[in-house]
Formats: sequence, C-alpha cells, structure tokens
Amino acid sequence: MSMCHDMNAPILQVVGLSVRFETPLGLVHAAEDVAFDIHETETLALVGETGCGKSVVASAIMQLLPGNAVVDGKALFSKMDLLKLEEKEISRIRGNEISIIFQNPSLSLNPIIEVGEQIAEPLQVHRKMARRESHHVAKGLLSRLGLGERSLMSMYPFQFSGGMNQRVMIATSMILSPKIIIADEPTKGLDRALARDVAAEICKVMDLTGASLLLITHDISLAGMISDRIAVMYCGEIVEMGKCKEVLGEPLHPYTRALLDCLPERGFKPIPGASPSMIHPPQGCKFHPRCPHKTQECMQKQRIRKIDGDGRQVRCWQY
Amino acid sequence: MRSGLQYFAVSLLLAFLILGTAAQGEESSGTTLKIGTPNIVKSPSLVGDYYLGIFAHLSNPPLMKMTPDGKIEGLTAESYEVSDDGLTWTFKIRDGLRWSDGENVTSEDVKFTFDYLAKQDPNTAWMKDVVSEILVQDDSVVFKLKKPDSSLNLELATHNVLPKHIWEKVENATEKIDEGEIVGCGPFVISKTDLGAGIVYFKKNPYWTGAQPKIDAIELHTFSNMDVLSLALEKGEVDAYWKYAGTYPAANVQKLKDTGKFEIEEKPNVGFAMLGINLKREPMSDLKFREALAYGINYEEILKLDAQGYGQVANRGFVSPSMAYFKETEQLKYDPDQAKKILAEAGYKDSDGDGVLETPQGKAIKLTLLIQSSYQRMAELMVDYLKALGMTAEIKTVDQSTWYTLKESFDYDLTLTRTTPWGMMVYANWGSAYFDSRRTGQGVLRTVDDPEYLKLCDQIMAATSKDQLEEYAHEMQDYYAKNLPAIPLYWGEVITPYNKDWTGWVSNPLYGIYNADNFLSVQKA
Amino acid sequence: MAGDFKRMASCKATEWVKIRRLDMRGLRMALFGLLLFLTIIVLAAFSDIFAPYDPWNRFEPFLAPCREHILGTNDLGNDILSELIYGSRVSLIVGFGAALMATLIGTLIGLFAGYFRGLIDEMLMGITDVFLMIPQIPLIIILAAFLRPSFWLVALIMGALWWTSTARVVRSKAMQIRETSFIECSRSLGFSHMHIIFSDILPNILHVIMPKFLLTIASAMISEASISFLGLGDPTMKSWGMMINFAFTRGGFINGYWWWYLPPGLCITLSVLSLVLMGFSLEEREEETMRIE
Amino acid sequence: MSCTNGATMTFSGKKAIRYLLAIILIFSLNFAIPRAMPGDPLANLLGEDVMLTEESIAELRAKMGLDLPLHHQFMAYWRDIFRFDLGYSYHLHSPVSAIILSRMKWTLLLAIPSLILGAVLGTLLGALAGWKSRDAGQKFETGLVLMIYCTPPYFLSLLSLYALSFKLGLFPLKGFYSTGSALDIAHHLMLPVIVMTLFSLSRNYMIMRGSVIQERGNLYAAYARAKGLYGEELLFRHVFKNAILPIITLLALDFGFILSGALFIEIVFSMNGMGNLIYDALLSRDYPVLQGSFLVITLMVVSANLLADLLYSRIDPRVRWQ
Amino acid sequence: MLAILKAAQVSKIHEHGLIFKKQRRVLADVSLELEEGRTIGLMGDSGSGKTTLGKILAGLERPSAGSVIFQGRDISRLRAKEFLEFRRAVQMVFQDPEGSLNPRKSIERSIHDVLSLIKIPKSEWKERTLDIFETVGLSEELLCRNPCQISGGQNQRVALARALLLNPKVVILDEPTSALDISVQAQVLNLLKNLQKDRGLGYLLISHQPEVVSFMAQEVFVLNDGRLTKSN
Repeated sequence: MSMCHDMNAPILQVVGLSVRFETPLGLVHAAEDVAFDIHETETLALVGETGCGKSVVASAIMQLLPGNAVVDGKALFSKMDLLKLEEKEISRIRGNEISIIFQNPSLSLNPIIEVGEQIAEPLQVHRKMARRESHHVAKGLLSRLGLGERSLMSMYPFQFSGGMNQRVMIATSMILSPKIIIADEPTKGLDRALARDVAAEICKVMDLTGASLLLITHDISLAGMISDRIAVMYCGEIVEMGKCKEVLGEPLHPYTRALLDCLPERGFKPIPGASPSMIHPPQGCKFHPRCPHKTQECMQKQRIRKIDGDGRQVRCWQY
Repeated sequence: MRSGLQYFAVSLLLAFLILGTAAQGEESSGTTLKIGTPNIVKSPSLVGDYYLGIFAHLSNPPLMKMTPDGKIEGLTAESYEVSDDGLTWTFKIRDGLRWSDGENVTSEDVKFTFDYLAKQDPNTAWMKDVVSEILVQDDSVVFKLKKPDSSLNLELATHNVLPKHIWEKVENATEKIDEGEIVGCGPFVISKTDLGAGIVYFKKNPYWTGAQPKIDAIELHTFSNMDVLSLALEKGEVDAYWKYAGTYPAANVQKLKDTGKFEIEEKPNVGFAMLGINLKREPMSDLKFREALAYGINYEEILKLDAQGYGQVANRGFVSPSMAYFKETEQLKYDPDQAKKILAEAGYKDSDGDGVLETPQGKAIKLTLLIQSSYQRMAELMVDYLKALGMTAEIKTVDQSTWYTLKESFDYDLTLTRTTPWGMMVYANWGSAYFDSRRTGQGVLRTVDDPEYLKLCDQIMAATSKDQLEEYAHEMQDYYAKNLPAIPLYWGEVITPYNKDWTGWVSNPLYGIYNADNFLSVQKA
Repeated sequence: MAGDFKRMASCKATEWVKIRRLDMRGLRMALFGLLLFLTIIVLAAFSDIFAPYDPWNRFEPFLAPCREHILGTNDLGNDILSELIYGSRVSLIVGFGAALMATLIGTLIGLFAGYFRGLIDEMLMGITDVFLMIPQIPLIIILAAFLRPSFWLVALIMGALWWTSTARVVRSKAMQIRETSFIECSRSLGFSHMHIIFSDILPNILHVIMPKFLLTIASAMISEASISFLGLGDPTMKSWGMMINFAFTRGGFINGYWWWYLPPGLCITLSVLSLVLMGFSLEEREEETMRIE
Repeated sequence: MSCTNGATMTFSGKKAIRYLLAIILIFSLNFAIPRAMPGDPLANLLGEDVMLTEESIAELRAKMGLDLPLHHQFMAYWRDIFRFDLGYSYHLHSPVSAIILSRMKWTLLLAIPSLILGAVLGTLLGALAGWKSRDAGQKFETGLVLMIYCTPPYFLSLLSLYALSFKLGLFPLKGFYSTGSALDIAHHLMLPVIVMTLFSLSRNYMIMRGSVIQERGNLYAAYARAKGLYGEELLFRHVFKNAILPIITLLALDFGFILSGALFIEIVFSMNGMGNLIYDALLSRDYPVLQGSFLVITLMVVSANLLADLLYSRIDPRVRWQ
Repeated sequence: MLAILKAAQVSKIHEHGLIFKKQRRVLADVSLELEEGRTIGLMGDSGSGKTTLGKILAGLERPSAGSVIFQGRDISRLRAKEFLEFRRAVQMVFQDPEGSLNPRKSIERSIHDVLSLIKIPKSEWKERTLDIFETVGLSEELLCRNPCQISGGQNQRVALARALLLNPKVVILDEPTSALDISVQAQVLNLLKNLQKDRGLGYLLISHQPEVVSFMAQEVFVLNDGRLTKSN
C-alpha cells in the first residue's frame, strides 16, 4: 500500500456499537457498547466463546445482519459511518475495500458455480472487468498463492475439501486488495494441522496486500499466534483488550484468566456455571455470577478501566 | 432490471393481443350459408361417421325424401311403386343426374350402393334381413323383399347413394377417410371436411342440372359447446341453427329474440322425451301401477322447466299430432290424489309405516331411475314426484354405452330417454320400433311382448292400403293409451332460429331445415 | 447435505439466537386463510342452519337475486345460496378424503424409504417415479367416469395418485433427520425402528407434511370441481362444480345469469385460496425458521 | 450422501431402469384400465339409433380380438406397441396413431408456447417476487397470481371466453383455426395460450417464489452479498440459478399437467386437440383411442422427464460429477 | 482385568451403488479391547474410520469381516434378549451436541422416553430423572425446555444422562467435546472423568485433539488408513 497514513490514525474505528435482535421471546442483547480501532496492517483478534457476539460485530460492520437486528453506534471507515450507509453504498465497499471470510467455506461458496468464476466475481462486479480478463487475473492470483498448479479454476466447491475451499475464499477476499479483511472463524471445523495452514495462508495474504485483519475466533492460541492485539468478548461486551502478549501473558479480567485456565495446556480447569441469558443479562458486570472475586459494586455497575496508553483496557472493578 | 422485466412481460402480452386481433378471419367470396350445429363430425368417413352421413344427404341424396307435410316422395328416385303383396318395390331413377366428376348417375349406382352398404355398413345391415335381392331394370331399381316392410320408403330416405365407380374400389367402406372433395350428385357436394376447424364445406355440384340454388356454398360449423354456438349465432358467425332430431335449447331462445335479428321457427317435434318403464319387473308390470305413475307426474312443470313451455302436455296415445294418422286420445293429467287412490285400490300400502309404499306382496317400492347425464334435471323432478306418491327412487346416472348395456339387460325400473322422428316412423311406425320386444338396437326399449301388440306391428308392416294403415294406427294409439308401456313427458317443439338476412326456409318433420329442397330455395334477403 | 447445509448456514449471523423466530407476516396470511377455511367448514357442517331453504326445494326458476333469494334461483328454481352452502360439503369431503389418504400414503412411503434406505428406498422411490409420471388428471377423469357416481371413490382415486410429492419431500427430510445424531442416539439406546420412525422422525417432519396436506386438499377441491364440470361428478350431490356445470349446460352463461355461475366459481377459488394461503405461508415460515435455528 | 465415487454409470443406469420400469408399468396399467371398465366396447362401434343383429356383433367381436383370453390380448398389446401400432378406432374410422398424430400437433401448438411462456415469465416474475417478498407492489402481484393459481382452469377459460371473445369480440369463439392461415391460427390460439400461460405461470411463479425465498437465506447468498453484489445482480448472478433447479424437474412433471390443463381448455374453447379427443373417446368408450392417447402422453411425459434430468445435470455440477 | 468389549480383526468395506458397486476399505483388521474403569483414546485424521469403528463397537453398524465380542461372545450370534443387554451395556455419545436430542421433544420427554424403554414404572420417573440430572450436573428447570433452548454443553450432558440411565458398562465417546467451547469442554471432560471414577465406566474416547486424549486416556491408539497402531 502506497498510501501515507499516520500509524496512529485508525483505519476503522468502531464506537459504542450495540446490536439487539427483536424476537418473540424478547430483546436479545447481542453486542453492547463495543468499541475498538484497527490500524493499518494491524491484526486485531476478537476472541470469545460461542454466543458472545463476536460474529455479530463483524456482520454489523458489513451490514450483513438479518432484518430483525437493531444496530446502534458508529463504525467509521474513510470518514464514512458504515452503519449508516445505504445498501447500494455499502455494497461498493463490501468485497472491495473491506472483505470478509466466512466460517463455513463449503457452504459460503455457491455450489453450482465454478470456483474460478467465484474468485473472479469481485473484479466483474466492482471493476466491471470482462469475464475472460477477470479469470486471467484470478488465475494469476492463485498461482501467486501457490494454488495455480491444478485446474482449480473450472472446479466446483463440492469437489474440494473444507481447507481448500477456505483458501478459495481467502483468494476471493484479497483479489481487490482491500484495506481490511475480516476473517470470521476461518478455522472453525478444521483439523488442527489444517487450521494452522489456513492461518499461515491468511498471514501470507496480509503480507501480500498490506491489509488490516479483523480476526474473529474462539481459538485463543490461534489468536495469540497471528494477531497484534486481542480483544476478549464475554456476553456481548469486550471485557479486556490489549497487546496480544500482554493479554495472554498476564490477563487482568477474571473471565480471561478463567478462560485461559480451561485450555488443555493448563489442565482443563472448568469455569463454574454457564453463560448467562442474552435476553436477561445480569446487572452490572455480566461475569459476576461466575466470578470468584465479585463485590457489591460488580452486581450493580460496570467500569472500563484503561490501563496504559497502549490501548490496554479492562472492564472490571478490580483495577 | 425488475421493471424492465415487467415491461417485457406486459409488452409481450400486448403484442399477442394486437397480433391476435389484427388477424381477423378473411371473408370468402360469394354467398355462403353457414349453419351451426352441435352434431359433431368425429371422422371424415362418409359411411362410418354418423353425422357426416346425415350431412351427406345433401351431396349424396337418398332415393326418397320427406316433404314439409311429412309425405315420402322421390329424391334421387323420381317415383316408386309397390306391388300389392308389398314384396316388390320399384324405384325409377331421376333423369339427368350427374356425379360431380361428370359421370351419369345410373340405376347401377343405386343397386351397387345397397348391395355394398348392406355388407359394409352396420347401419344398413338390416337390409340383409329384409331384402332378398336388388335388380336393375333400365333406369329403375327393384327391391325384392323377404317380408313386407311398409316403411321401406322411409328407410330409403335416410341412406346416401354412392357412385359405383368410386366405391367399388373401396374394400372397407367405413374405413374410407376423405377430408377433401367427395363425389356426390346433389346440388351441393362436400368439398372439404375440416375437423380441426369443425367445418364441413359444401360447394356447388358443377354438373347439377336441376333447379339452380340461390347460394354459392354451404358451411356446416360444428360446435361442441352449446353456449358458444348460441354466441356464434348472436354474433352472426353462423346464420342458422340445426340439430338432427333436436331443437335449439328453449332457455337460450329469449336471448336470440331480443336481438331482433332472428326468425324463430317453431314446429311440433315428432320425437320427444319419455319415461321408459321396464315392464318385465314388478311392480311396473302392473297396469294399475303405471296408471298411478301417469297421474303422478307434473307434466306442466316439466314442460315449463325443461322446455320453457315450448310444447304441450302429451296424450296417453303416445305419438305426437304431427305424425300421420294421429288419433286424439285422452290427455295425460297430473292428479296426485287420483294416483294415490289408484295405488291404494290396487293394494299398494305403507303397512310398516316407514313412509314408503309396499307392493301387495309386501315389498317396499324402491325404484332405480336409469338415466344419462343430460336427463339429470328431469330425473330430479321425477324422483320428487315419485316421493310424493310414497315411493323412493334412486337416480343412476351412466354414460351412453352403459345405458345401452343396462337397458339391454333390463337392469332398471324406470328410465328417461328420448325418441327421434325417424325412430318414431321406422319399422311398424308410430313408435313401435321402441317397444316391440323382437327389435334390437341401441335406442330401443323392446319391453312389450304382448302378442296383441306384436300382431299389430306385423299387420302394419304388411299393410298395403292407406285405410288399413289408418285403422291399425288408431288401434296402436289406443293400445298405448290403455296399456301405457311408456309415458311421454311432453310433446316438444323443434325450435329453429335463423337469421332474418336469409329467406325461403323449408323444413320437414324428419330432418328439419337440413333437406335438399331447403338449400335450393333459401337465399340471402 | 441440504439440512446441515441450512443449519450451518444459519450459524453465521445467529449463532447465539437459540430461539425460533416466528415470521408474523407469514402467519398473518395463514391466519386469514385459516379464518376463511373455518368459515367454510362451519358453513358445511351446519348447512341446514345457514341455508335459507332446502336446496332441493323448487321456486320460480331463473329468478334474479332478490330479497327472498339473495343469489336468485337456477333452472329448476332451487335457491342458489342454499345450493352454494350445501355444495361446500362435497368439496370439503372430497378434498379432505383425498388429502388424508394421499398424506398417509405419502408419509409412510417417504418415512420408510428415507429411513431404511437401500433396496427399500430404491423400490419405493421407483414406484413413486412411476406414479409421478402417470398423466394424472386424464387418469382421474377416466376412473371417475367408470366408477361414478360415488364421490368417495373420486376422493380415493385422487388420494391414491397424489401421494408422490409428499412421499418425496418426506423422504428427503427423513433422510436428513436420519443422519442427525439423535437418531443414532436413539438406536444406540435401543429404541425400535418403529419408535424411531414415528416418535423421533415423524414429529420433526410434521411441519413439512402439514402444508403439503393443505395444498393437496386444495388441488383435490379444484379437481373435484373440474371433474364435476365435465359432468363426471356425482350428480346426486349438490357440488360447486356441478352447479357451474348446470349453469353452463342449461343456459346460465349465455343468458348472463352471473349469480348462477359466478358464486360457485368464487367459492371454489376462495376455499382453495384459504388452503393455499395456509399452505404456502407455512412452507415459507418453515424456510424462515430453518434459517434461524 | 457422500457417494462421490458412485460412478456416473450408477446414476444414469438407475435412472434408466426407473424410466423403463415406469414405462412398462404405466403401459400395463394402460392395458388393464380400459378392460376393467364396464360396458361392452363393441357397443361403441355404432352411433345412436342403430339397430343391429347378433351375427354382426359376433363378427365384429372376433375382428377386434375381444374373444381371445386376456393374456393373449396382453401379448398382442405389447407386440403392437413395438410395431408402433396403436390399434384402430372403429369409432373414428382411422388408425389410432394417425388420429393422435393429427391431433397432437395442435395440442402441442397450444401447450408448448404456453409451457415456455409460462416457464419463462413464471420463473422470472416469481424470482423477483420472492426476492422482494416484502415489497407492497410485489405482494399485490403475488396476490393476483395466487388468485389465478386458485381458480380452476376451466373457470378461468370460461370467464375469459365470455368476456374477451363474446363481450369484447377480441378473439374467435372456437377451434384452432377457421381458414388455416398462420395469422388465423395465431388469432385462434391467442386466448387459449394466454389462459394456459397464466395457468402455468401461476404455478411456476409460486414455486419459484418459494424457492428464491428459501435460497436467499443460504450462506452463499450472504457471502455473495458480502462480496459486494446487491439487488437484482445478486439474484440473477447467484440465487436464480440455484432456485431454478427444483423448477426444472417440476416443469417436466408439469408437462403432463399442462397436457391435462389443455384438456379443459380445449373443451371450453371447442378445440379439436388431444384433450377433446380423450374426452370424446371417454364418453364413447373408444378404447383404442384412450389407450393410444395415454401411451403417447406417458411417453411424452417420460421423455420430458428424461430431458429435465439431462438439463438438470447440465446446470447442477453436483449431479454431473457424481 | 477382563475386557468387556473387544473388536477382533474388524474390517469394514463401504459399498456404493446398487448395481455397479464401488468399494472402499475403511477399516482393516482392527483389534481393540475395552475394559471397565479405563479409557482408551482413539486418534486419527478425519476420514480415518474412527467413527465407523466406534459405531461397529456400539453395534450400530456391522463389520464386513471380524467380530465384536461382548463379554466373551460374538454379538452377531446373540439372541434378541442378550443383544438387548449388550445394546444397553454399550452406549455411544456423539459429537454434535445440538443434534443429539430430538428437537421437537422437551428434555423431560427425551428422558422419559428412555425410562419407558427400560420399563421403569411411571411413579418412579420423576425421582429417576432428578437423580440422573444431579449426576450429570443439570438443574431441574431445564426439564421443560426444548433442546434448542439450552446450550451445547447442556445438550451434551442430557445426551450423557440418557445413556447413563441404561447403566452402561462402556461408553463410546465420539468427539464429545470438539464442538464445544473450551470452557464447556473443560466442564464436560471433568464430568466424564468423575463419572468414570464413580461408576467404573469404560470409555473409548474418539478425538482428534491430542490434549484431550492425553488428559483422559490411559492408552492411546491411532487409526491411519484403516489400520490401528498403538501410540506412545
């Protein structure tokens, strides 16, 4: 990327993002007061367990949520608030300036369209490139990714394994050299070895395009490996955010600590209790029913505490 | 994109509409008489197809014809004679008749026709039983009969004469299909049979030497849907209506009258609807029971509902006044009280109190009324009348062929059916064809095996003088009035609407307006 | 596989919403259909209360709508409104009869084929293919022609012919569900095949069968009306198709007696509409929930 | 369903066996049904008011082979089918194959344009309706189509015949043609084709609408949207092709249905096609014609299905590669 | 200790197609012994036949060759009654937590179905249900919910509870935690360990996560291309 940016000016700035869903059972608070920045060429990992709202955040930024979602807050990208854009305007950004990699590669690709066509499609849509030309470009890209040796272009998604399809998606996401790539659980459902391969692939793409990456994952060790900064989510909120090494090395929030204790290398020490309901979340700190250090304050209010100038912050009364 | 598609769809439909309406049919030159008929030609087989055979009476005129007052006269034959014993009929063929391919019409053609058809055509197969030999004498044809048949002349008014030089090469007459021109000797010949369009085209016979017709061509438009036919009449797409042995539906008449464009000809119909009675079963075999039935039917209502009043309540003598030697017998009367009285006197009582009468033998009267679907409405009425007399009746609606089968096996109690003019006149005349148990055939009931009646039929067949015939005819009508083998529901009328643009219509009791005389006289006003 | 396909597809945006989202918009149409249909059922069930006259009673024929006869009278002088109300019975009985039978056969065949797979599947689906390829309407017309006059038989024939699409749908659903682990669990726990089929699989495909059932009623009603129109129906029963048939064969059309042929036609359309509305909105709702679950 | 190595042979072989089986079974059914009907077939050789002797009945019976035992008749039936001999109609005085040939071309002239128009318009409009199912205008359109969907075809035909042909005089009242010129035929076919198109359109519309509603919820559609496609571009680049797959099979099956719909339309518009042929044959119990018609319609439906299978495998690579 | 369940030279060949058969070998001469109170770990790449071996051992699939020996007897030779005993003694728990229960039945009905299957009188149902819920660490309030209304971990516990109702001796765990979050995975693994301790269950743990296997199992085997090798 030749553009000259101040490293401190974030390329994407999410402020006070909250997402709610209207359902017959009540209002589901999927994400609340989520705020983070992504800087150029930086990788931010959004880590959390199933249902913590991390994918909702990604979808909200891209305006890909279902119709019953109510979105508040801002997502500033090149001086535009992505959340306020019309469908036509956001569709010029999707795939072009911000692209996304879904978690179910085999299902995300159209089963009856040739893979090559699907990779080349953004060129046709955004650059109005002719079919033949776009395929040529796509083929070139595949060979740069080391996938050129096979007649991959004219094959169909069902003929590939999940890992292969994930590579196709990665290729698709980078074909227009977007500024930001959002990877939504790119390794879910893959074998460990394969997951590492895919992660390496993503890193390679980042190097090639110089894009920033928003990595959404439940795999803490993966996040630790490839991200610069990490944000831990619990029950729709970012409970702790900071440099990767700091968060994983000396976690501050009790949830982060408990979560790390569950890891195999720490002996599968379980967190007592279960994740709270998203319709009637607990008052105050949402982790307090499971927290060993809870105080009276925790049950009533929350507090975000910024630890230092590096953007390290934690949502806990202890600090 | 979306609105573009919708424009596309709408404009496609519009294009169709415009293209369609622009393509109005072209007019044919000359005066063409168009007759609409519900009689569908199913196959372009002159011998095989029932209605095409009837239509062909114009192109291949039969030996005989019926005059407007119901007499049988020569058509292809100039005149005929019957020997005193009634066994030899001599027909003199008219001079100057030529086939449309230029050949002369000869007595050989006539002899060939009947020899040929008796073998080939099921409709003419009866000749094998009646005619022993056909001879040619110069310009005459002689029929030698095995037994007397006083209605032979009528029969010969229904069979087309065929050109020998064409048909002698045809091995199987009914299988000969010809959609193009058919060689005939009438004033008009069939030029085309277009089943797709449902039109039979007639053109003038170029070799016709008789009186010149005042029209250039005739088209018979067949309609499978009566309403569409009515609409076509109203719109002027066809000029007249004709149905063999039938009438224009009375319910549609008013609509035509309102247009003011139509002459509505109303003539008494020789054929009519009747209640057939299975005399071979209890309790129908009981005359008292039939008497009661006759009093139980509301004839006025049926006349009103079925024919909108076009017709009159029938007499017990069965045959309609338009037939020869009609005798005025007692009129049928609706008198349910009388009916109940007769039933009670004859021992029909509701002894178990279930509301249903029992026969004197103690069997509850549950009748089966066998009909084809076109009689549905009348059957509903009939069941109602029977109910009022204290009997239950069940309507059994079947298709035509099942009706024939069940009728043949006498598997019914009552049935609603219809007589045709020809059927009324053929055989021993006066409806005998329907009742004589020795007869077979599709429309006949053959329920009467009373020797008195059978003898009467034989006598009529053998009768040679008119006085004799009249005496027998009256005897037969008295027999009907007394024995009620079937009950006529009403004597209807043949309603024939035709456009006032055309004049000079001639009709006869047998074929209505579809006769050669008519087509020679009808003209554009 | 298609089922997992959809289930997983839903994970993305809604991985945390573990509740079924009801599509109220679809339901509103279904509710409208249900109301309409209930009205027809009530009319049919209590014809004698709602009908102003005995439909077999004869008044003056060809009356235009007037105060005594809101929809006028027909060629026999029967009150058309009363005929109309009584006519709902035949349509409903034929519709329900046919649909019940079709659904029963279709469900059973689909369940067995989908669950047992293999040879049984091949055979059952072979039969289904054959039935699918029979030109059905002509066959129904022919059979109706020689089996008349009982309209029950018409219903039975339709039922015997129309199970195919139900069978196919049920089979593919059963195959999907069979692959889910709760079926394996049930087998592992030692439940019998029949218990698994009827207690585990069947309840999970009822929501697919129901709209099929409703749509089958609808097509049976249309067919009954069509067969009656051809004059092949049960002439002793007052049915809507028969009414149209009489209106068109007895001069109602040509004379412009719209009150004779339009109401039965509209009745057929409305009752079919009520069923189709329910059927389609249930089917569509099904797709919506599949996405959310 | 992971039989990726079950070769193409298996797939087409299985299909072929099914189709063969279907044909054999339907043809046998075709033999059995007319014979199971009550009524003597012989009675149908003759018209009304015909009086016949016993000998000629027996003669005709022998000629038609009706005195043979049933299994002989069955064997003869199959022999004749392989010779493309569909029998002789004593009612219409022609070989059945000739009759059907002459009628079928007219019915196809009615059915095929309707089928194509109905398929094209139905799928396109249905796809748009499903895509924008929440749009008020689309809802109105869907309601309209739904009304057509719910109206018996003959009733629609009757009303349009009454309104357009009679009241407005836009179209002729009956038949496929009167003079036989191309323009004349087009004029006659117009209204029936429109009615039948509406009729087939409404079916395809509803199916396509449902199919699009279903497909648009799939993940690949969401991903395509994430790639920057939107609106109709997304519909026609991605969803349409997937949604049309179920339609292809249904279209083939609908072919039989369309031919049946033609039956009613032909009767209402007094058109002498297969529909009226079957109807007349039915009323007169003309067995050979009934059998022959069934045979031909069945063959057409089966071949339409075969065609659909081929088309399907062309469009859906998953089938092609399995 | 005596092996309760043994796989003796089990082979499995998958066949495709009705007429033109295609064969694929999934397992080749696999022998394995399961004992009470012990856990055997089974690892392997996806598609290596782990699940097939599990299903064969659970009697849900038939081996193409070889036999499954339950308490010294070949299960294919068992009479109906004995087979039922085997069926109950060997249970299987599957990977997909949300698919493990009938979505149209409440948790309570799913449990009751099993109780009626093993012919427990109705009067004892409530007691038994609460009992087993306590064992797997679930609260009573979940009973009236449907599977889609509870979390994946809870679903997996209910599935386990149903299996435990039959008092099995061996439980085959097919990737029991791989679809669960790490916090729930920890909970379930600990629960499984406790149950083994309390009830002396024998486990066959199928997993592709080496950490999970080494946490649970005393002995680890690896399936590779249908062949079984012991791992250190």
